[in-house]
Amino acid sequence: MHAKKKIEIIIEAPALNGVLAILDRLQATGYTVLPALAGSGRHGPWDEAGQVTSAGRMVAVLCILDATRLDATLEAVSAYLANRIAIVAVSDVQVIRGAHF
Amino acid sequence: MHAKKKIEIIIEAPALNGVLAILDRLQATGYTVLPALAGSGRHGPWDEAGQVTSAGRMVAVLCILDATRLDATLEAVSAYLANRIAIVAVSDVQVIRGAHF
Amino acid sequence: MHAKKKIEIIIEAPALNGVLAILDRLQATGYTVLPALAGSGRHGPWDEAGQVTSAGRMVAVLCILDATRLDATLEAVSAYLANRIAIVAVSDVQVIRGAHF
Amino acid sequence: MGALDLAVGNLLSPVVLFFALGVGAALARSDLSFPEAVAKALAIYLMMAIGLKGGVEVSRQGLQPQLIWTVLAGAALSFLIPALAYGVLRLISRLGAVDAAAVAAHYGSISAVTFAAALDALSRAGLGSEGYMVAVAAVMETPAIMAALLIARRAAPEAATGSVGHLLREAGLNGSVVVLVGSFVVGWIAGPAGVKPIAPLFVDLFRGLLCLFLLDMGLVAGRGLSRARRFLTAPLILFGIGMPLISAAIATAIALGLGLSTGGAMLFITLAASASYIAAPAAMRIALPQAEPAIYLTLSLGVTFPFNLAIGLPLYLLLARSVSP
Amino acid sequence: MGALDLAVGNLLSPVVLFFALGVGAALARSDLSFPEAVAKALAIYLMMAIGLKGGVEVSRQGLQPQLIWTVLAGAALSFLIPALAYGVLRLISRLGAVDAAAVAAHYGSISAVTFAAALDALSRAGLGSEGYMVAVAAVMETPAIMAALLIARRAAPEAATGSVGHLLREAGLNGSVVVLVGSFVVGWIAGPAGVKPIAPLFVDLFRGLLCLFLLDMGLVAGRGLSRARRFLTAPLILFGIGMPLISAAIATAIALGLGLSTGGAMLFITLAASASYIAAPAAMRIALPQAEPAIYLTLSLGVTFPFNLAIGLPLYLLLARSVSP
Amino acid sequence: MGALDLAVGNLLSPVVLFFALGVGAALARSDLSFPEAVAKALAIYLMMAIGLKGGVEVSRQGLQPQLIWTVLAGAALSFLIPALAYGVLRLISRLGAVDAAAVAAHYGSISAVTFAAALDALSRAGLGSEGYMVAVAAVMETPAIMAALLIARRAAPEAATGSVGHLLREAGLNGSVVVLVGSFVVGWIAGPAGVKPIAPLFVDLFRGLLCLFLLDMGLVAGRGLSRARRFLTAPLILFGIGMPLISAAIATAIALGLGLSTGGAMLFITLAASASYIAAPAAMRIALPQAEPAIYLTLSLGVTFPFNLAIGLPLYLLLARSVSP
Ligand SMILES: Nc1ncnc2c1ncn2[C@@H]1O[C@H](COP(=O)(O)O)[C@@H](O)[C@H]1O
Ligand SMILES: Nc1ncnc2c1ncn2[C@@H]1O[C@H](COP(=O)(O)O)[C@@H](O)[C@H]1O
Ligand SMILES: Nc1ncnc2c1ncn2[C@@H]1O[C@H](COP(=O)(O)O)[C@@H](O)[C@H]1O
Ligand code: NA
Ligand code: NA
Ligand code: NA
Repeated sequence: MHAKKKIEIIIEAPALNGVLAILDRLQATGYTVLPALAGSGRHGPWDEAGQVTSAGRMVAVLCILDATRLDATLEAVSAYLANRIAIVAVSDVQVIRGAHF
Repeated sequence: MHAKKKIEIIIEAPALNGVLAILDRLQATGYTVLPALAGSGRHGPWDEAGQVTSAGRMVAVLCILDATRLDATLEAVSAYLANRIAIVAVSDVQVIRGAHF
Repeated sequence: MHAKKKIEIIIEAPALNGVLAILDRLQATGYTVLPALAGSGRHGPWDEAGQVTSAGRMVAVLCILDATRLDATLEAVSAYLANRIAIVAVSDVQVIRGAHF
Repeated sequence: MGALDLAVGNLLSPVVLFFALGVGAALARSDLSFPEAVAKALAIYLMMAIGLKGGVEVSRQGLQPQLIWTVLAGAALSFLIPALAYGVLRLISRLGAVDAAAVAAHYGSISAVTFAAALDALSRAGLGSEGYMVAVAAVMETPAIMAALLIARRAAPEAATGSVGHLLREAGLNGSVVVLVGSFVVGWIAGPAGVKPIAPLFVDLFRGLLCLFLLDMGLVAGRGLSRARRFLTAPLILFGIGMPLISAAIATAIALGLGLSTGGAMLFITLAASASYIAAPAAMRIALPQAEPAIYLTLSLGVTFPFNLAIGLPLYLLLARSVSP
Repeated sequence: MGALDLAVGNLLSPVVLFFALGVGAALARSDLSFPEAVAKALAIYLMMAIGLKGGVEVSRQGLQPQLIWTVLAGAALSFLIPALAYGVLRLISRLGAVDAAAVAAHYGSISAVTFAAALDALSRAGLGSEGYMVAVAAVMETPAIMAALLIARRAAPEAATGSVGHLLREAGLNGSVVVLVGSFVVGWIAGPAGVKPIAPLFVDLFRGLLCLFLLDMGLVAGRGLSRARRFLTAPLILFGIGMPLISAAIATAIALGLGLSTGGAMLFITLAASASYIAAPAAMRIALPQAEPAIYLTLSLGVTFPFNLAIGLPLYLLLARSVSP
Repeated sequence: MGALDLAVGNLLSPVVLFFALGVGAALARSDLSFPEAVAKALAIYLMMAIGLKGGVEVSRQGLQPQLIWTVLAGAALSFLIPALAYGVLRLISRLGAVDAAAVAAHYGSISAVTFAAALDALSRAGLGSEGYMVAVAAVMETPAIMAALLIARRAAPEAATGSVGHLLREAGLNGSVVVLVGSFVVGWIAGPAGVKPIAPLFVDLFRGLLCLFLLDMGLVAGRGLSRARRFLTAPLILFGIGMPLISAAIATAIALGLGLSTGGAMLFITLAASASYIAAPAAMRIALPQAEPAIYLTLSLGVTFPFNLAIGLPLYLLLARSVSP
């Protein structure tokens, strides 16, 4: 197994395309977007049922990448997220088939 | 980056509000709820397609918090979950913008 | 709390049943399947809106298990995934109620 | 129509056939599945259609004096059936107190889809009914849940969590009750003329969309059955078929006393005989978490619902005929 | 019909009653919720139905010379209302420049569901309208967003992100605009005969499905209100009710100049008076991320939308009558 | 109607126009998207409507002796077309054996939505058809998948995973086959009188909901096209248009032999010419995981489906006319 980094970004839906564009630009080897149902934070609670538009909902982006690419990616993402509603967490993972990342 | 703890709770949907009420009461800085599609455990398998009500489905709660709040949170959550269908896992994460947590 | 391993498998939907059958066969104590909305990888981008069938979408399988079962599980899963579209990541977690796993 | 015609006509109605298709597909392990979001929306639609229909009827018929008695009788029935069901279960099965109380809650409460299927059966028979039966249905959802909680409190004090007041509030504001009662009031206020422009959706499509919903219910019931077979002991299956008959018998007597029309009596009997599979399961997971959900869900959805749909409805219509003026 | 009849008839229409039911359920904290996927599909359906209707009208009426003037007037109105709204907000409320600009965008843009409700109100009043009003609606979605961005750029240069060109492209290809315009063209090409086989869905069910959608809108608006109450200061509530009236007054004058029919004038006034709650919020999150979304969403969906639905529509119909030939 | 009238009438039908709208929106990169859950429910609805229609016809017409021959011919065609398609692909394109076999499976199997569009085209032309064509459609879904797997086994033994038996079971219990056949049986049992109360949903709304579904199909096809353009070499595009024509020619000859009515022949030809995009892709991901999904999905959904919809259907009607009594 190969040690990699996992970035989790929880972000408001309208800014998703912006984040993905950054990952694409940095040639991240891949990412997956997961839906969220509800949540709460400094901006108060939200939930899917309270939405008539997706502008207020969050999605989670999961990106597994090599540690060597971590800093550049976080830097670019942080800059974009400056004023946006988002949280970013990084953790350690081991992958099989390391050549994919 | 700042070291934090991530709690993941997989819980039956009817008990979700109870868990969130606890997190709100303990003033967790935030949490996000993710949907699940299917699963299996000691109570046997379930899946979304086999539901006419949400009583039998699971959701995942994700809560990133400071290590100093971890024990109190886990204690309160465990007490509530005593007889309920749920699993709880904790892991280490690094966050950017640590002031949020 | 008890140290366990968490396997995350992101896999194309048509192969999900195959993976779950392996987990069932190995008597994994449990797993949960989460939906994904979109993603990108070596096979190019995909998203839920671009699907008329679930053949092209991904789902995430989450399985928390004891370290003693990790190798056997990964081996069986890797063999099945050989030619399939999938990524597998493993990380450390702590669980409460360790008897469940 | 004689009894046999009724029974056969019911079995061959698209509503029952699509339910059977769903059960069959699930038991054959087909991958057919109905998206949960659409099923949920269909359930809301059915409540709206039922509520509107009742409200329009009431705006046409005016408030009848039986209304208040029928509502009270329904509430009492919903509160008392669980005690009976609990007694029967403890007598004939090996269920523990908590599981028995949880099951009992389901049989006191009602199934709105069974109610909808009863309306469909009445249409086929060309019968109308008292519009306020919708209000009776709404009122019968909750008392059974309270009763079961009280039973569990006595029998296994440590198992019951959550306060009765809290639960009462939750169950009373339950989505399906709110839509049912709300649409009833909308129909009442808007009246026949106001509802006419929305009749193509809420009247003309009712039976077709009921078929769609029952296909999904069949899939869910079939899947539940094949997964939870091991919980279905002979005494429990007996209970799942016998209990609706007991409730139906009691309700028939009450309907006679209330002087309901044939249609109204049939709906009242159906409500008593039907078992909840939405409101009660959710409430039980909160109030009695130790109770095994597979037991009550499988009994209610896998045994009693199909029984009521296929055999109960024509039977209840016969019972209703026998006691109505 | 006199003004009072109109107002009461509107308040008692199922469309308004179901919206009220949704708001009430949300404020009472019922767990009722409408699946997001179905709400999204319903929104697409409503756009298709509106577009087709307009297109078929145009294919019947031929292209009228007013079309071009009405479209231009709509675009100008959408572009100018934000400046006015921004001024009013800065004058009467304590909103900062960025928040005020973001709110202003919503009031220049339009709400397609308010437009749909206006069509429903016209049906009830037995009035037709110019088919091309659909094109006017589509055209009015975007200019307000540009205007607000330009305002924010001047007032708080550091807050505005993203290029105007990029945003213009996004907003112009916004799903609802595409469906509205696309269906308009389909209706135009296919004509009355071509659209007839699909009329059972797009014509007969329109008002019923609008009720379903408004139940959901009520739930969402009610939930938003109870969560974001603290943002709703008295000046903002005043703005949420006063601004549509100001816009309506301006639009009434323009409608007079354009010589629109009663129905057409009513739709034009409604468009001006309505506030966006889909296109504008998404655009603001991208272009002005610092603006607090709870403010503009709550104002638009929680104050202005209910006001327009319950009180605005009959008022705008009266205004339209007063200026049409 | 002459050939040109037919072709133009088809191109201007709402069904085709909404598909074109979807493709256009996707290619213009609009963010318009149809919720997956609703699309899935619509697909189930379409299968139910088609199945019911066929079943009711059969209950009206009685069992005709051609039924058995047509079903057998359909199965044989589905099993044999892949061999032909595989040969053509290997001859004219550079696809490897596994990719070619996977593509071939799609062209032997059928597209239920193309079938639905063919029914719509027959309605427009005022033509009926043999009810049992629904059974033929169901029967043609699976043999092609088996055939392709056998071809791949021979050509690239290491690439084919999973047993034929397992796959046969999966494909036979495929949701769409189950709903199609099940609804066919329901329609047959219930007959015209039983189906009447649900006709407002399953008959009156069929063409409107087909438009909704085709809007979504257009979006998906357009998105697939813009993402997978690089896979679409000239020989593959040629195949995507030529193969349906070859299959149609063969089917025309068979239809002549079977003595089908014009409508029945047109449906039979359409089935042969259509390419699967639901059952086959899922089966190929399981049985031939090494095959690149973008190739077969893009060919089937992005090339052949639009071709059949826009140009194929009127052509197949002409072919059918030429061979029917
Ligand atoms: N500590 C946290 N853990 C998990 N999710 C969070 C956390 N904080 C915020 N979120 C998510 O991010 C969204 C926006 O956060 P905020 O900007 O703090 O309102 C919330 O609604 C949650 O969905
Ligand atoms: N080891 C596990 N890993 C991931 N999810 C699990 C695990 N065990 C249980 N779950 C989830 O929790 C639900 C209830 O578990 P149980 O109480 O064991 O039946 C299951 O249906 C799964 O969705
Ligand atoms: N590095 C990654 N991090 C997260 N998800 C990934 C990653 N790589 C691939 N995926 C997911 O797996 C799918 C298939 O990956 P691939 O086989 O590389 O095309 C992608 O569409 C993503 O959803
Ligand atoms: Na009952
Ligand atoms: Na406006
Ligand atoms: Na074919």
